[in-house]
Amino acid sequence: MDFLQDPLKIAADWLLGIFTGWGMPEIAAQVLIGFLGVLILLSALMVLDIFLVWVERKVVSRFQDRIGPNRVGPFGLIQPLADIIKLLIKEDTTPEGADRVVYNIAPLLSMMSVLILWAIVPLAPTMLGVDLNVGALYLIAAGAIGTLSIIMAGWASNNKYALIGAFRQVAVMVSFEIPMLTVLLIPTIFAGSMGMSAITQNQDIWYVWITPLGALIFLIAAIAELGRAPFDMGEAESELVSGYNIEYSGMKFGMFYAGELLHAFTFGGFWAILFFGGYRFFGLEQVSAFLAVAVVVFKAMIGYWIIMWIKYTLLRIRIDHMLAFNWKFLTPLAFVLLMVTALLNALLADAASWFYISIMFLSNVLLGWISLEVARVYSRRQREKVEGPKVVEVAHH
Amino acid sequence: MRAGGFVATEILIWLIPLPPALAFFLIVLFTNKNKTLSHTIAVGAALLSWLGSMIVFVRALSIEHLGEHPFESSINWLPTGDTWFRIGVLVDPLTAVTLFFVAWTVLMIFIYSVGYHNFGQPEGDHDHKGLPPHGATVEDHGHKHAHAVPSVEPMYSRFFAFIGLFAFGMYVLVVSDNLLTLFVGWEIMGLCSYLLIGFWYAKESARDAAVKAFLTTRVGDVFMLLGIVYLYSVTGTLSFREIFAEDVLHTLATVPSSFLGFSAAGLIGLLLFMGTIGKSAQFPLHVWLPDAMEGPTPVSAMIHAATMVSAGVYAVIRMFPLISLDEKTMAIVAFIGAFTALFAATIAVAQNDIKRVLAYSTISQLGYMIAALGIGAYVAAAFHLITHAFFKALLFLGSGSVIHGMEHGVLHTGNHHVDPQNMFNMGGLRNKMPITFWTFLIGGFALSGFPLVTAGFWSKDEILADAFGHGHWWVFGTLAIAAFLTAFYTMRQITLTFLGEPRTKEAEHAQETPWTMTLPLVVLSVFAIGFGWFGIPEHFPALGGLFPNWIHDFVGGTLTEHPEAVEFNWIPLLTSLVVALGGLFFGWAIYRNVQTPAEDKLQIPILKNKYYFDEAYDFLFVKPAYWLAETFIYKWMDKRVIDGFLHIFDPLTNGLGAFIRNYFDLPVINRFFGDGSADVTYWFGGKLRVVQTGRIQQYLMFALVVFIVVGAALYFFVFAV
Amino acid sequence: MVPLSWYLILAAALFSVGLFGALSRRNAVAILLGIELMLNAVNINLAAFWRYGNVTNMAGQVFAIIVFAVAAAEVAVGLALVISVYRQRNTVIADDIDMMKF
Amino acid sequence: MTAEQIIFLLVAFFTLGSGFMVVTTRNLIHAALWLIATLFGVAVIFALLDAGFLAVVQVVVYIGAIAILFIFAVMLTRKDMRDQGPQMNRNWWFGALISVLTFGGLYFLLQGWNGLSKTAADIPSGFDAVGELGNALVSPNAYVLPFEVASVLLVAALVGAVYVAFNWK
Repeated sequence: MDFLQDPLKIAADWLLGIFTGWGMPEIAAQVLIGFLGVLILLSALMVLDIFLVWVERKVVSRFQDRIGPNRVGPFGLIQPLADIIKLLIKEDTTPEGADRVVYNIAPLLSMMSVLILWAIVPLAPTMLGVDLNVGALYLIAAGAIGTLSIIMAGWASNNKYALIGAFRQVAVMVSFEIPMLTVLLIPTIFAGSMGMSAITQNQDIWYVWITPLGALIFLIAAIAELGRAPFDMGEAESELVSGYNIEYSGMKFGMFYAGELLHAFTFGGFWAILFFGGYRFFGLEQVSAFLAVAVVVFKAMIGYWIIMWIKYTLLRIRIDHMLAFNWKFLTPLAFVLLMVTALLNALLADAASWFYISIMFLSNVLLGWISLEVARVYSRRQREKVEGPKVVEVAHH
Repeated sequence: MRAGGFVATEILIWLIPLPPALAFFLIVLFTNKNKTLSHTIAVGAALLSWLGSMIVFVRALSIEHLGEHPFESSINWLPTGDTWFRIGVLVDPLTAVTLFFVAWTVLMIFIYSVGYHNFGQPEGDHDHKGLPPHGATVEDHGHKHAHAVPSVEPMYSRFFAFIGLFAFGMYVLVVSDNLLTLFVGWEIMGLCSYLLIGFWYAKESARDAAVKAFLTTRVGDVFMLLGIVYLYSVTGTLSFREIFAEDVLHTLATVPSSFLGFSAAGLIGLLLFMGTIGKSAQFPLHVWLPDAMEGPTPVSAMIHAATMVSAGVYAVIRMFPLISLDEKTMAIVAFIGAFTALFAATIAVAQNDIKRVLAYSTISQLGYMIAALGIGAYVAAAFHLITHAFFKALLFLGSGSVIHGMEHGVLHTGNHHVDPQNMFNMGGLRNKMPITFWTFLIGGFALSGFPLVTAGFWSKDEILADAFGHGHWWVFGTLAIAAFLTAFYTMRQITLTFLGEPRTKEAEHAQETPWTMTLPLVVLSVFAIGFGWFGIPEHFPALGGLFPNWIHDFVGGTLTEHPEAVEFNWIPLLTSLVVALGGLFFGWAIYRNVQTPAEDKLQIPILKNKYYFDEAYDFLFVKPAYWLAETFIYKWMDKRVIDGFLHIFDPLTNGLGAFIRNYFDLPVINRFFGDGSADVTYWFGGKLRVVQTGRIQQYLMFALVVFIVVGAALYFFVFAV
Repeated sequence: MVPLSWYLILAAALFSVGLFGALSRRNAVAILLGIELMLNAVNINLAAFWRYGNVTNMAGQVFAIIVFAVAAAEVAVGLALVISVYRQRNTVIADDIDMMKF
Repeated sequence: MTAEQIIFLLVAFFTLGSGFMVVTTRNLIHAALWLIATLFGVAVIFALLDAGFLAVVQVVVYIGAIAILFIFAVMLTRKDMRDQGPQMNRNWWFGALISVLTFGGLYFLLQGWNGLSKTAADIPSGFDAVGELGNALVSPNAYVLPFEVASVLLVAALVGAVYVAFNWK
């Protein structure tokens, strides 16, 4: 086995040889190696996270026509490290009347809910934590832990703003889980498996071409899950000061913040895996596992960038509008899309692939157009109910 | 599974009937307020079915020996004890060609209906639901005066929903692989024809016609259902392919029935044929079909040409292997067919209503097919079925176009007493409505069997040749006379309607109809001419062999034994040439100068009144039924006997009741049991109600205590012992 | 290997704990919490019998899924009732909601 | 004692302990959080039983939805965030007695059953439990009817819950 192809296995075998050479029982050695692997992955992610802080700040400054961090290090690259030092040495306050244990567990859970997602991310054909056969559900399950952390933070802070922020954020997350889970079933249908690696390997054609609407719904639901603008209900700094994390200071706040950034990046990665072929890029992944990792990170970066783009461009939506948008538009649309996709997939089982792809694509476009039309007509009716029928100015002559 | 293209043919066949049914539900449930959407959905559905049918047809063509290896697919449907009743779809050559003509005619009729109901015109002044559109007054700003235009049908969406359901029934009937689903489609069409004939339900005549059609066809259907049940009880299956297996047919032919010495096959065939008598309007159940002209014209085309009556003939062709097992049944079939052909043709010559002529002509032509079946020429019958569907649909749609043109005239003059359907009010329309005229002429010539160029000639000629070749002299003679009459009344119709000079002001102001109506006419007239070339006999002088006799080769492959082509003979050919040309000539020559009904020599009362069949049925069935219900059952049985009997019981039961009440009910039941048990219950309730604390957890605890105690007791004293 | 009995005893214990909660807590929401524990105990049993019986027969897992559905339905309706009662009577103490008595 | 047994015992004690906390904690929010801990324990038990799908669904449905609902309900049904008065009703000792009796009865019954000490056979290689489960849920020969009934139940519960909890103005 070539090192370039499967570095993990070779490294693991090498370590196993060393450990057993020390007289360690084989099973213990394997557990230790597993822990080491997890440690390396998590450390890499944390480092990436630090880098993401810089990316985020740079990008937002470009969007706002500023320069961004540029003092510490070249291009301000060291700035995040300075931030971390600041966060670490800040006073660690706990509000009066707070539920101490819960208050302290919440940021840990928040970070954890993101990190455990990486267990199922296929970085390369041979680099994969667990090839879970219920990967798509696992994605949602990890999100559930994130939800939990937010409500714990909001409640334990003993602060009205925090509680309201947590309530709103949780309502949004619980609601948008449904369209997300529904569209997750679409790649599942195509790949015949919920496993992330099976989904990646089946993407001879990127699924975004077969189900562009599904990719779009997933993106919207993912942004809502993240609680980023335009769905930043939990924070809503102009209304709630800072939302559920208002009472947190120092590194505890830092964990929420880093968790959110990494979460955004992770969802960019899942978007890439589910709809944009993951590590696959014209056979590049066959050359070397490192190239494959580079490809998937690159695609995740693009997804992350799009999420940032949306965040810094759009305005916040009112909470009731957002929930109505989910329950009355996105969820039904996702259900219809799932049914249409499943039906077409069964009907076109024997079809030529070009025909299959074009019909799938067209059906998605058609469905999107129809739903937009329905929404348009509905909203016009609503408006007319409030404002009365629109008076059209007639030109006199 | 033989897959071809992107959807397997078998799945496609399952899907063919669905769009019209879907259209029906969509229109009824959702879009009935929106006329554009309704007709778009209906026509779109017809188009989808048409597309599916064409794909299936083309794929069927590419398969050799389709008759032995048809497309078929079936699923378990009803559990019947140990086995399943399976339903499914089947496309063999007969189905394929039937699908072909059904899909074309249905699509054309759907498109035509859009134009026929004048979509896009304003709501009429006095239009209301259940009546034909009355016409609307429009202010013409250019000429500063108001004028009348045809108005839109008030129940536009409803119409498209119904014909959608109708098309669904027909497709189900055609693709089904067993008698049961065939019967289901058959009955759906029965229902739809009732709904559509009575579409203008505010007209009493339409209501009566709907009821008449429904009841008359029901008589045939009951016998057909009996036949199906009998067949199932003998063979244990209703699937065509299983029934037509060698040994099953042999069993059917040899098992005797207890009826007049028929074999089981003969009796079943006869019963099934009775269904066809009703559905295809054969003597003596033909009476409903002319009255069915009360419906809108596209319905007439749908029922009397493309689908419903064809379904009857289709069913007989479908069951031909079974029916042909018994000589006697075949003789009856041949007799009924030939008799109907002649009998209806004689009535047709005396009718003045443009649609009624066509209605009797349909009965007559169906008689032709039935007669052909009776003498065993099922390929010829199928051929004539197809060509007839095309040119009769064409004729009906053309007549609708004529009526529409005349209605334009009526609206123009404002004289609503002029009947736009009476041929004596027409004349000279060839200049006003040229497309309608030429297409109608093509259809009429095809119906008459105009030699060599029209499809009708080839199919009719084949029937005559078959009858002659197999020595059925009297059938041959009858059909030849009927053919002469057919040509005669067709030419009479064309002459009165289109030739000569306009006889009324209304006819002068008639105008051509919109493209949605004329386009189907043109398309159908192409088939009315062209389809005959697929069935030219091989030994025909000069033309024979130019084209392969495709119909014979393809449809003939439906049965396992391939039918022999009859030897060519000059006598039937000359006969059909003479009767067709002669009939056309006499029709033209006699009616060239006829201006009013009084000048028409053929307005004989007995023909005018259709041999008094309606009156006879009224006397034989309707009056006795009324008498039985009113006089016998109500006045005599009910009033006298039963009531009288009951009046004797009255004092007796009263006395008994009073006795029981006073001496048993009041003292024993009420005082003792009633009040006593109530007291006891009250007392117990008062004692026990303290248990009910309203606290749910206490209830749960009580329940669990009882559960544990009883469970332990059971365990130790019952199971452990 | 873990014998089947361990799972069953764990399930029985969890069930009893849940039963205690359902019988003894005053707060209606807490009663529902106890019922959730009981349902989970049932699910452990179902999954254990699936694993220790014939693995190809999915009955155990299927009914565990159905228990999930029932639990979700129960919580939805139960909590809705609790909230409704709270709106009407301003209490969620089960013993105080005792109008349905003689 | 093998590693698997140790893991099982740890998880079992964690589960039971947090379950006990659920029914005894005074603070209801804490009770709900302990419930989440219990549910996690049960999810791990599922994972130990090779029922990965159940484990994940347990997390999604119970923790992601049901437990959150509980926390919401607790917050919505409190006049203030303090816990006043006793959390047990007057008959709590009787409830405890019944619970102990139930456990004792179940334990007693299990003792008499001969399949109790059974150990699990290996899962045949290539056996796709999730796929099989999916097939079983929609196959007419298996459990499509219970499955559909469950979905009807869910719809009914949904409608009922919305109706009951709706704030009729």
